[in-house]
Amino acid sequence: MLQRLFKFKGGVKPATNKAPSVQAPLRIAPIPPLLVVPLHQSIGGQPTPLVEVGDRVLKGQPIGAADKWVSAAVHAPTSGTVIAVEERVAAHPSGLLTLSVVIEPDGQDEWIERHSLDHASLEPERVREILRDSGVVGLGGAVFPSHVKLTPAASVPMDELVINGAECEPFMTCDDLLMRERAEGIVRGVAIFRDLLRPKRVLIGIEDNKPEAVATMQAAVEALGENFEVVAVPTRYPAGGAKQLIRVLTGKEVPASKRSPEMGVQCFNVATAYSAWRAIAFGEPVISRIVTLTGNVEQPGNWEILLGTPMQEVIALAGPKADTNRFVMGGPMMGFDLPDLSAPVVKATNCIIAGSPTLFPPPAPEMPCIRCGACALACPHELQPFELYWFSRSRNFGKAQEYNLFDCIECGCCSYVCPSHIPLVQYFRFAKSEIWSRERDKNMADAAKARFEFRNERDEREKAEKAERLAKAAAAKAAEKKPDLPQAAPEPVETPTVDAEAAKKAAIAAAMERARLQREAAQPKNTDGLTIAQRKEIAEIEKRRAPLQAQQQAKPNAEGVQTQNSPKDQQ
Amino acid sequence: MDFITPPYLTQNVSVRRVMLQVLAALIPGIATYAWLLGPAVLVQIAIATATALLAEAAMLKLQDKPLGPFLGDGSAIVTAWLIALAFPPLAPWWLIVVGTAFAIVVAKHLYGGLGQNPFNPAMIAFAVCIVSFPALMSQWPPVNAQATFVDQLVLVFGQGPRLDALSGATPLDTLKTALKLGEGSTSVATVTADAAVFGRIAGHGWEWVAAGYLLGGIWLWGRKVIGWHVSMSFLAGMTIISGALWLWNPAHFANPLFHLFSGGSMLGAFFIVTDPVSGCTTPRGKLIFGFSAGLLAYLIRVFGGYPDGVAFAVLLLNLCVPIIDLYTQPPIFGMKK
Amino acid sequence: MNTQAKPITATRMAARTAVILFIFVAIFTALLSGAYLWTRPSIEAAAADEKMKLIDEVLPRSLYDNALLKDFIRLPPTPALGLDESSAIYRARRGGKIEALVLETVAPDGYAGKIRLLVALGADGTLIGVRAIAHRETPGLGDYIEPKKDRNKDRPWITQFNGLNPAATEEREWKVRKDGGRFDSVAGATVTPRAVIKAVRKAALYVEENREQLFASR
Amino acid sequence: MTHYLFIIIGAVLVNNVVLVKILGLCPFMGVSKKLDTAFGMGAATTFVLTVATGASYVIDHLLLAPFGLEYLRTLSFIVTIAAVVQLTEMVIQKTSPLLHQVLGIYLPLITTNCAVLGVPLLNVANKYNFLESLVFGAASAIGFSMVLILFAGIRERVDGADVPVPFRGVAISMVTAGLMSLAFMGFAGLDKYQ
Amino acid sequence: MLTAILIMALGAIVLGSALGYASIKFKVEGNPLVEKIEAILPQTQCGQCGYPGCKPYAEAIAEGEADINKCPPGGMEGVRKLADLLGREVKPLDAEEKPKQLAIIDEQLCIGCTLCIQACPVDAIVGAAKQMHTVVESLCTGCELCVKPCPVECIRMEPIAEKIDNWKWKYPVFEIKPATRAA
Amino acid sequence: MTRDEFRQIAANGLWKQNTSLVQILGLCPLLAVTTNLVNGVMLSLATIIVMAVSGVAVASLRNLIPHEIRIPVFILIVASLVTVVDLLFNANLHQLYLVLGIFIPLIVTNCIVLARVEAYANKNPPLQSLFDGVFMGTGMLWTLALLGGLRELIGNGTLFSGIDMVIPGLHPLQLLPANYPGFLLAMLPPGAFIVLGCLIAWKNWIEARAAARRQRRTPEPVAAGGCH
Ligand SMILES: Cc1cc2nc3c(=O)[nH]c(=O)nc-3n(C[C@H](O)[C@H](O)[C@H](O)COP(=O)(O)O)c2cc1C
Ligand SMILES: Cc1cc2nc3c(=O)[nH]c(=O)nc-3n(C[C@H](O)[C@H](O)[C@H](O)COP(=O)(O)O)c2cc1C
Ligand SMILES: Cc1cc2nc3c(=O)[nH]c(=O)nc-3n(C[C@H](O)[C@H](O)[C@H](O)COP(=O)(O)O)c2cc1C
Ligand SMILES: Cc1cc2nc3c(=O)[nH]c(=O)nc-3n(C[C@H](O)[C@H](O)[C@H](O)CO)c2cc1C
Ligand code: SF4
Ligand code: SF4
Ligand code: SF4
Ligand code: SF4
Ligand code: FES
Repeated sequence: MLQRLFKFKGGVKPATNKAPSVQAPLRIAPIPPLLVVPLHQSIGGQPTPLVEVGDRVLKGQPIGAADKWVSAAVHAPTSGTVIAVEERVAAHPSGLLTLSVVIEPDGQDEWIERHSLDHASLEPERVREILRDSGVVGLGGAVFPSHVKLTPAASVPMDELVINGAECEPFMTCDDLLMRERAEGIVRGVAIFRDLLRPKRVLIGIEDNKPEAVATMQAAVEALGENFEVVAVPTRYPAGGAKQLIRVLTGKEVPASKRSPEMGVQCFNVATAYSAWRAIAFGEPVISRIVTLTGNVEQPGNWEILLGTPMQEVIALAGPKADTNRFVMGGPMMGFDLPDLSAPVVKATNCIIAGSPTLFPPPAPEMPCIRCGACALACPHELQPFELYWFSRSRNFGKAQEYNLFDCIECGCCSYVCPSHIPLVQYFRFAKSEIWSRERDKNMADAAKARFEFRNERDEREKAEKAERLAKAAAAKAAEKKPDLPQAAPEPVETPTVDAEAAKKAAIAAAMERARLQREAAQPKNTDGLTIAQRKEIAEIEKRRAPLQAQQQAKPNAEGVQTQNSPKDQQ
Repeated sequence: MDFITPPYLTQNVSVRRVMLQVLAALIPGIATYAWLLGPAVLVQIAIATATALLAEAAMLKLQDKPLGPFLGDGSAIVTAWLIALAFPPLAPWWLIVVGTAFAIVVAKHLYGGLGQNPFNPAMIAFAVCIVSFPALMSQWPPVNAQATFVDQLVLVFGQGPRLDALSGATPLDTLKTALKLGEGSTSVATVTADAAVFGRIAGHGWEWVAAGYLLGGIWLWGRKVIGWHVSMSFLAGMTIISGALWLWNPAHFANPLFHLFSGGSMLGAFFIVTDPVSGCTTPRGKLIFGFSAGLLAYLIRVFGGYPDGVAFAVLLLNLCVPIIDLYTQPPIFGMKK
Repeated sequence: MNTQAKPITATRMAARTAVILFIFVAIFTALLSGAYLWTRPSIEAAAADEKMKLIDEVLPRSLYDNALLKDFIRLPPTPALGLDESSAIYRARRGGKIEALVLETVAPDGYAGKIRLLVALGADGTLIGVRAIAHRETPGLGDYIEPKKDRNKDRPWITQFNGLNPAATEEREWKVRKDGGRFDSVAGATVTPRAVIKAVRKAALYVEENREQLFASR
Repeated sequence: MTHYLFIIIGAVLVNNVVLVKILGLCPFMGVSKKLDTAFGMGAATTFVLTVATGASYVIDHLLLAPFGLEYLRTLSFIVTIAAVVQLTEMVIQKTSPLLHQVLGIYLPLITTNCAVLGVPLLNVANKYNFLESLVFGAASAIGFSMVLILFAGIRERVDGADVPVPFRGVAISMVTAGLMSLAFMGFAGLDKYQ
Repeated sequence: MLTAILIMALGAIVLGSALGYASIKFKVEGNPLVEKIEAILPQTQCGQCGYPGCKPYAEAIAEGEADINKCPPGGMEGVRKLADLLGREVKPLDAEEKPKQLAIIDEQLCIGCTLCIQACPVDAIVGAAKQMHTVVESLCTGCELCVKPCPVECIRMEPIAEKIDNWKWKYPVFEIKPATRAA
Repeated sequence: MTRDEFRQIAANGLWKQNTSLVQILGLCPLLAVTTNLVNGVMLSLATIIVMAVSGVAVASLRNLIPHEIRIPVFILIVASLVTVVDLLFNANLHQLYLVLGIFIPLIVTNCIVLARVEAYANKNPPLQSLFDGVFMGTGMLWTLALLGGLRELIGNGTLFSGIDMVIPGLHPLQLLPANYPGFLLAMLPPGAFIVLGCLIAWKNWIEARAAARRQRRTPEPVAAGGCH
């Protein structure tokens, strides 16, 4: 079919390195001895855990429920026992922990009850719900919940549905293999999307370095009698970026300030379509995904891997060579170093590349920017990366935003071409997260100010009220015949007068003394000269304190550990 | 594990390579220069290079920056070569030293070194020296004054009586002075008839040097080290104003070809206004920068007080770069129209 | 400072500030005027001194015995001298007879604009002295027309005019040596001397032409 | 006509008040950290300087010269300027908050801007007539604003550079101003070509 | 001399009355600068600047009485922004910069004296008299004002822990820079 | 006035709040007349006189001046003084008067004068104001002298040129060899800016070094601010 193609500016053409991993067919990875399933695997709300330690779960059983509309459920990848619900290392560049469900598989791989449905017979809203509850999220890398993206804009008619099979990142071939081997499922999934969005046209874009995938997809489309157009697009990174692919196929440019449905176009990854079809037609939630294992390994290839499989298990499948010094999750342009190999495979894991100093040589030292403009020519978003760099570097974030920092898609083209070897994207990420953090601080400051003002007002009011009350009380007292002995009151603490204050002060003084003694490591037993009430109080405190002290002794000096300026805060 | 940040792949490019290509592109011009005017210019280039590297090393040392990557990047050498080519070839050695040191120390390193200087260092060197030592900076040997190499060296290094040996001025200056003195009684044609000074296009010999620079510039453009925007708009700016005035009064204004091939026009168009660091970066900005620089260079060389205007024009436009860039930001993806 | 005890009306405020400002102005203007009146004589003397110093450089005192500054003719703006405002021509007399004239002339075509010159001419038309009194020629290059800046201290460039009679020498000679004339110049800076030479000659010729009026001893 | 053109070229470029005549440097250094403020200061100065040249011409020729009171020039010029500035500030603060936001905070600073007194004094020295004085005043002000804005642009950029520590801040700005002034020397001679 | 005084006096009367008139007619109250300054201050209300809260400090800055580098919670970033706004030079902070902190009440030790509640400027501590008190994490600004009043020293400040939600990409290491510039 | 107070005024004027290097005020005369040392010193002397006297005048009259017109009155006082100084220069140092040109009347708008009057004399008693004026002016004097000396030396190879205008009979010193070609740039406006920039950097450097030393003396092992 003839299709007029458009061009996007910029982009680069790194060596694709895809050949090694497409030799072998798609393989299914064995069930690992332990699965660590993070609950937060998609953009949006944090799913709430549905299981507890000791529960037996079945394959496909929900273990985390979507907590709001922009969120997606998480499921048990196989049957087994929940042995922990706790913080585990995340597959995230930070290497920080995230709440995960740890499952010990029982080897039976026993499914929950599944229902095959025909989406045509369902309400669209119901289909979206099923997708959400099946955990269908964008598998192109952004892991945005697909049901959200499948909601057409109210006012703009949907013109095109773009299916992204470009797979422009070097090394990566998971979509290629999926298209070659499971084209029919993809096309059926696309049909579901088509029926939900009702676009005028459906365009499947595949980079022209994957002729087999183009052919099989074309065949599948024809076999199923669909009118989707399979288009080979020129190979140029990042042709697979949603905005670039939309531009190439439709000529539309979606600015950062708009979402694509507002321009009558939406984009999905092929694997997303496939998983949607499995979810509707077989009742299978997303519990596994295809991962390319490549780079410096003995057996590059693509594997279907259960979500939650720890990385070391995955890597073992491919057999990394001896000089491997790093593992990169994602492609070489946008991926990141895995900080810890106990992190699990998640929905965003499309590729793991074993890196070696020869494969990914350490770059020459970073030089200052010479404003040569190469990065601006390479930037697919037509930004001025060197300006962004200049301002990010000097922490002039306001200016960086003026130069459209937030339009940057972090594709890495600019860093790729920079003769000064500047890690530009890194600067942009740094600037973005600083800005976000400022935003949070700002919101906090506003809230704090409001509360402070509210409190001041209340204090004023209370003072006024108290003064009034005191005046009244004095008047009342004067009205009484004779002043009695106020000390005679049975429970001095409860009298809301000066004596209560005095007692409190005494209590405090005592408490301070106690604290001081405690600090001097002596057990505070000096309780002479205290009121009974105070003694009672102390006894209570002692009771509470007992278990705590034991705990504290177990922990080494907590204060000593926190450093004033942790090294990561330094540049 | 080395600390690498994504992307893990990078193109095989470096600042050093860029600068080496610029140096290579200068070679045709330098060769012609040395051939026609004697090898003194090579000595000047050597002096300038040594000074530049020393000054750069000293400044790096003072700031505790590593010497290796910065001395090796070649940018100081580009600056040095351009200074040597812009100065009169028989200028005393200390003049080149003062100019180069000022360029590297003040114009470059006080701003943080490579890539951060708002002004073109080589042109700062030229401007500083012509303002401070106008006599020495306007003595250009005529091409046909066949001084021997030894004579030239004596002039460069010696304290000898230099003035009268070198009373020649560049074709540009000769023309300007002649027209000024003639007060209408002479015309461009009669002045430039002297082929010994003016050659066929714009100064005997100098036109070939300019052609050498043109050649190198085209090669640089082919290598994608420089873009066409600045160079072409610079030449266009100069051609348009000189052409207009020439058409209006050919007796008083020389033709565009004369201007394109004399003074620093070609060197400026391909090696100086193209300096990425101190120039505009947006496409429209580059056009404005180049065009205005060409225009101003012409105005200064013809109407102003200095023999050539390229240096001042470039510096004046350097001043405007932040503003031009600010107002010529290209629309970004999705924001067109 | 201004306590807001009672709001003052604008007009009252206006009157108040006006009066206060008036008092201050009166006092300080009085002080100032006093200072002016007190210093005026010495200022005038200093200015006259200054003028005499300049004239002394072109015309030795031994050549006249009159109060030079008081004996002058007022010239209207004279294009021949490059002057666009009125100026004075001082007449030096010895024993009542005019021996020399001191006049100002301007060379309009210096390298950096106008060069103001003071010229002393003898009654026979020979030049007694020339000085540049104001110019903006390039320091270190064109400023050798000032004897103070001239590197040739023994025979400063500008003294070349002394004793020449423009009316009696050919025009051809009134050029720098480079152009075939008789005047030296510093190589690389010939614009300045050309301008000065031309202006001096023009001034001398002007005096020659108007000899009658200028030497008419009134 | 060309006469006025040369006055303008002279005042804006060749004898730029700031870079060549060295007047008005304090606001030039002080209010050039950011582009927006530079624009504001430029506009305010242009206004005041034009008014100041006009007013001082009138004072000089109507009040001082006829009575031989030239020695009161400095005094009368500057007091008038100060009062005019203060009045302008009060008026626009009340009448046009927008204008005040743009110009207001700069107005008080202008009284101590040498250029505001220097340009009227130069007018007197140059013996300009009323129109020439006005043109010269306005052109000087435009020259001031122009270099102020260009300078602010450069300073914003240099702000992000790795300037050696002792030179950070004002010191490097001084050097920048010096290099700017050097660049402006290129205009030398452009105003006298006939 | 008399003419001089007369002429100058004329001017003085004209200008003086105009100024006096204008000063009443065009009087304006309030200072919008204070608001702008306050917007930059972190609103921690901790008083470490030496003023009782952020607003008084903002007023002092606007008056030109206080320097811009007195607010530790605002950090260097705050100083920079103030310098920008006011066109002053950036100065090093007048105190050590600390990472953001959070108050934590050791509930086992708390005697419920409510002194900390009274001290907290933003009502971030909840609890009634004689009951355990807790800090509401999301409201605490880390101002440390509650630490001193606590009679049993059961309140401690802890740096806010890094989580994936608030994790930040770090400044890329600048390899060719000398170590001394790290700060 | 206590000794301490005095010392503080002196320190502020001469170094800590130095008008030229720290407050960056009064730049026009600073840069315009410092083509040689003598000019710089003489103009500073004029400024010191104006500052000291206007300080005393304002401090004594401050309670009589209404707030609304304080600026015009201050300016009036300063301008009168400046004109008197101008007249004195004209009468006694006529040649120098011609050289300094409009920069004597421009002392009026010299920001420092008005700034000190407004910021100090307006709030302090006369004696303090007198000293403040003198020391602020002296701070200006030494910077002008230094700047003028440097520019003259670099630009011309001499020192004290023009001294004969002040003290007839004295001659300038030729410090560099007679065939020193002269670095004209230093005498021109660009040189003024650049040399002043270097002076400011020099002061920053001294202070940073002093601060580093102070810090090293305290036990805290905080890294010294990167200055060398
Ligand atoms: C808060 C939020 C709301 C979003 N809402 C929608 C939406 O309604 N429809 C949609 O198609 N995409 C939505 N997106 C997704 C993005 O606009 C984008 O299309 C998606 O992340 C895919 O981007 P990619 O091209 O980078 O993978 C939303 C994103 C965010 C963060
Ligand atoms: C630079 C860049 C390159 C990308 N490359 C691809 C790609 O090759 N294939 C792909 O499916 N998605 C790619 N994406 C993600 C898409 O932008 C987009 O998120 C995805 O196609 C949307 O589909 P999904 O929501 O089904 O994942 C890329 C994103 C970026 C920013
Ligand atoms: C910056 C500069 C300033 C100059 N200043 C002067 C000057 O003041 N006087 C002068 O005669 N020539 C000056 N010249 C030189 C003239 O341009 C011209 O080259 C020279 O006068 C021609 O002299 P010649 O015939 O001896 O070569 C200057 C040149 C330059 C570049
Ligand atoms: C195309 C090109 C042109 C250059 N032109 C100049 C120049 O005119 N002057 C200069 O000093 N350096 C020039 N350089 C070198 C380098 O950019 C310069 O030293 C930087 O300004 C130093 O920061 C050039 C470099 C390139 C790549
Ligand atoms: S490619 Fe690198 S050196 Fe060139 S402008 Fe971009 S950031 Fe600067
Ligand atoms: S990472 Fe950002 S700035 Fe760089 S090329 Fe990609 S979109 Fe442009
Ligand atoms: S130090 Fe900062 S946060 Fe604390 S009260 Fe002062 S201004 Fe507010
Ligand atoms: S809880 Fe403590 S540290 Fe937190 S805001 Fe309140 S007083 Fe400040
Ligand atoms: S002295 Fe401050 S502006 Fe001139």
